[in-house]
Amino acid sequence: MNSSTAPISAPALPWIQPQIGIQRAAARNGDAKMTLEDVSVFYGAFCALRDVNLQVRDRRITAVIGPSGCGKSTLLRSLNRMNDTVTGCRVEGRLLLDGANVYDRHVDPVAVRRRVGMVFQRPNPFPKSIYENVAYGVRLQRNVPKREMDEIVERCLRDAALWDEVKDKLQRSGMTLSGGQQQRLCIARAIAVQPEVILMDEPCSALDPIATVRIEELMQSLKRDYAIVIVTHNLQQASRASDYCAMMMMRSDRAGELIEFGETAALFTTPQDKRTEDYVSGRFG
Amino acid sequence: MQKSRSALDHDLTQNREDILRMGSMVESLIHWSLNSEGVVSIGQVTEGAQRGTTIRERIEKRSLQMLATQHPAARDLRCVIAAMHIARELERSVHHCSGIARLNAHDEEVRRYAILQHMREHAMTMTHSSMDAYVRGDAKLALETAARDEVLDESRTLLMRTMLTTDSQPAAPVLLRAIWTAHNLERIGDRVVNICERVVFEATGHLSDASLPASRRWMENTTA
Amino acid sequence: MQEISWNPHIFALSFFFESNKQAYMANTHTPLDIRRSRRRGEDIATLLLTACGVLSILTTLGIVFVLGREALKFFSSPEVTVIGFFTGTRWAPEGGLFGIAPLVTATLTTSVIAMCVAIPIGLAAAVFLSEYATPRAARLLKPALELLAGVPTVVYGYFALTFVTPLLRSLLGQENVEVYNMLSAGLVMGVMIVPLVGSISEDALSAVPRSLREASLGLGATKLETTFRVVVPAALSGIIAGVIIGISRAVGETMIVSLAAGAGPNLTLNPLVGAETMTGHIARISGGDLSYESIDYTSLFAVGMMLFAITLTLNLISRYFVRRFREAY
Amino acid sequence: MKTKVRLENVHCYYGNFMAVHDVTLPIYDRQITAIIGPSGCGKSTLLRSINRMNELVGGSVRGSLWLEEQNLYAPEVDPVKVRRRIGMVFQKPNPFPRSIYENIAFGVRQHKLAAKNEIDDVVESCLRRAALWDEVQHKLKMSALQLSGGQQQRLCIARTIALQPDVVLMDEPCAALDPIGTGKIEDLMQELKRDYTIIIVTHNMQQAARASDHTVMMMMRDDRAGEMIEFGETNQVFTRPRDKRTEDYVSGRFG
Repeated sequence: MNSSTAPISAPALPWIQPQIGIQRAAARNGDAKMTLEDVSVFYGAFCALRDVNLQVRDRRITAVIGPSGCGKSTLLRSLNRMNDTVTGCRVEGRLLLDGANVYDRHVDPVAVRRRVGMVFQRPNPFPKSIYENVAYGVRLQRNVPKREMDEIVERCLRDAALWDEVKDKLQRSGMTLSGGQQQRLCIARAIAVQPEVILMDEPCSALDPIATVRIEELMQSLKRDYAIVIVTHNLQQASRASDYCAMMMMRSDRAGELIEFGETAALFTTPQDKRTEDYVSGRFG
Repeated sequence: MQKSRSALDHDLTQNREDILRMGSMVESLIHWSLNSEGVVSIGQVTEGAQRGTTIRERIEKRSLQMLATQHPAARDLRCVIAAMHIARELERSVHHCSGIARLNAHDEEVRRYAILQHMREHAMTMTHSSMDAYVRGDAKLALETAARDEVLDESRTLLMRTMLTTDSQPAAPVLLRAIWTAHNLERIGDRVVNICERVVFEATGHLSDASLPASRRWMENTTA
Repeated sequence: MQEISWNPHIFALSFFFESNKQAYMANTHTPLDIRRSRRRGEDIATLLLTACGVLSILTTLGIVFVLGREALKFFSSPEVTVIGFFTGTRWAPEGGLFGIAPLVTATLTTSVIAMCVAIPIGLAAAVFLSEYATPRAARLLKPALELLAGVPTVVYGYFALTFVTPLLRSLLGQENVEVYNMLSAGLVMGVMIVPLVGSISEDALSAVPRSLREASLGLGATKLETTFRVVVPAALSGIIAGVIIGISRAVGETMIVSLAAGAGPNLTLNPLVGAETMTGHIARISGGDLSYESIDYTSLFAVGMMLFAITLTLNLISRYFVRRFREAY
Repeated sequence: MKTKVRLENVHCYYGNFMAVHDVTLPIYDRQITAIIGPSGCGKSTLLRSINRMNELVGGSVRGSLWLEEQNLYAPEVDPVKVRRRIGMVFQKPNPFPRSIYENIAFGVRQHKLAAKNEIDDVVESCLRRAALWDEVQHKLKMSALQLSGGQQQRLCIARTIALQPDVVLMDEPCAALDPIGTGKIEDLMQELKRDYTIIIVTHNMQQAARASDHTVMMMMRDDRAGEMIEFGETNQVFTRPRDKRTEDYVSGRFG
């Protein structure tokens, strides 16, 4: 439905120019947005992730599942170079965003993070007002007149399905919201800078089922515009909310590896790998 | 934000539509397989039977995926289970119809038996109202529908008795075909009873033999 | 262990233990009486802790009481009027002039100078330590900073007098800078307070959860933007608390000012001349030979009371800020 | 089934605010009872009122709670002893920053539950019952904080049962664990229920459905007090809920 005449993969909202660093390429729904080719991640001498080959498809939800310590979060955080902030972390292999290597020497990690946003496990709104939380990322990039900023804030909060709940208290601290609302605020904040990919690191693990379903529904509506990668411990969540699913496992040398990748329904009904089968059916070790 | 679980709801609706599709197919197949006026093509009925199987497989596959990925509970879970059972019953009905068509495609004599035509009409209305009950989740209507199966049972007995005791006994092939046709129609009625049981199960969560008057009374009390 | 066999009391106990071991192995519950019984240890501890709490309150009250009583004596003596105390421009007990203003301005001047040094340097050090320094650098730097806090103030005083003052005089001209001047004292006092402001601010900055930094970085902020738009505001209440404690320290500091700032009350805001601060005055006069009944003696308590009032005000302001800017994360 | 804990018209308050309204509920002996419901419906408050843990944060209770024949809120009852008979496992694994061995031995010594020379045996038997012995038997002196999350949580359970409680309360014990850790805790609960009465608060509906025998469904009323809207056997609650709100909740449809 998105013809080749639409050159920009995220909706062309007026307030932000295409980012520096890597040029955006034409994309269609379901095309590979990010491609990982033999990606390995090391912390010092320790290999946390070995030879991952994976495609993150545009406007689809890709879930990453696997037991604790299998390198799911490491994988996720390598996608937007968040691992750079960890000393001694090194990435090998090629990690392509629209065909350009994210780990190329002249690529600015800050620019990568603007295109690949992130939502964390625990809701972490800034200790600022709800309004300022959303405005923060936009202000980093350019000065926005008050009225325009109002529009951006409203739009992002609407997109994050939070507007109706907070429209009367935008000046209240983001910390006064409930856990689920905080997480949606974090999502609003992430989409305010108009990323192309949104990474979510167990976004619902601290939330109750109601808030969880809200976030899942939100993901479904966000996937119209963004590629989403979600790491989750909750197999039910992975199975009902994702389009593609990557199963990871820890090898005997404690490095994480990808053991199966495919469409979610197939992975949950007819897994190809015995370990995946055991894991999704709840029979572990 | 009232639309939570849209994926599950979507699949449940698809299942429901497929069941209704099969239901109306069964209805028209009953009609065509024993049509007293027109000449029915076996090919058409067989093709219908194949389509029934296809739809049933589709429903089963979808239900399996729902169970694996959507984790339905409570009524949703019952909906999925019921859909699988009902699809299976409808598929059997379709095959009964193709059996009837095969028996009578070239024999107008049997088709003209009034009692068979009566059974045919009855099986059609039963199928129809079982689908009504399914759509509305109406346990009461389901129980009423199941109760009407007795008519088919009695009709078949009546047919056997009259055919075997009458002076102008038809030729053996006709006799056998008529009896087999009645048998098939009676089986369709049993399938409808099973469907109705599943409708009651879906609506109330209780599963018991709807053809037994005792359980019927008990259930009428509990569902009222 | 020999005694156990004949001590019937211990024998009974060991029997009790034995039955409990059985309970563990057999997975059976021993019924436990849940009714209240005295626990003497608990009571004693509660009493002791309460006593300590009460003692600290009593000490404060005692100090306030003594200060107040003596200050009251001062204010009730015929030579003194309350209005004169606050509005008078000269402090000359020997001349019967008790205007607090010269002492207050000197205290304020030195403190302001000190804070002008301590706040930027302390904050910068804190930001560096918590945000930029590699773990190795932090390991080296923090002890160095803390060492600065361990230097006795008298050493600072001599440092001011024998190093900073000559330096200032050579820089700004002998005729402009007096031998005893508030600038030198204030600067050195600032250096003394740097570790205090720095380490409290550093604690506050480090307490900001990593998740907030990552949230900001994840939105495409640079490290500098993250530090100053997210981390520092989030730690603001702690930083302000550190600054206010630093000011209190500056206001209360005695040794440096009495050595380097001069020994005569002087109503001026010019930092290049000498003046005596409240603390410096108290130290100088109380070191002298005063009769307990003299007005000079009681005047010290009035000055002390004033000092106490300033510090208290600062503490209250600090509490207000801490609450006002508390950003719970 | 014997009733181990009985709640009769229990109301829980924080100051004037009523957090739980009128819960009457039997907790059956050697069964697992799950409490489910949305955030803020008073699940944890109710759980904590059972071992008088809510008193520590200024909570109070109206109504009566019975452990067998003993009223837990009778004036002569010592809350500290109540907490020994009704142990608790928390959402986040919270082992003491000491060795694995010490984590268990600590409470045993504190309450003089075993002689000195028997503590080794007690530690072993508790670790065995918490299905942790095989994994840690060679590193009992290691700090408990070095264990994985799931192991820490099992250690906390071992620590709790070392005090020989009658009832074990669990407040979302698996919220911080991955499916493997969760599976192990659930297996452990099935083991423990032979000897203990277990009450678990959980947000994970699948967990409540597969691991518990009875389920309590709670909901917040308009005045923000939580109330119990359904109690029954788990099978019934998850396949044929009586209350419409329970049906919506367990099938994942929330308003």
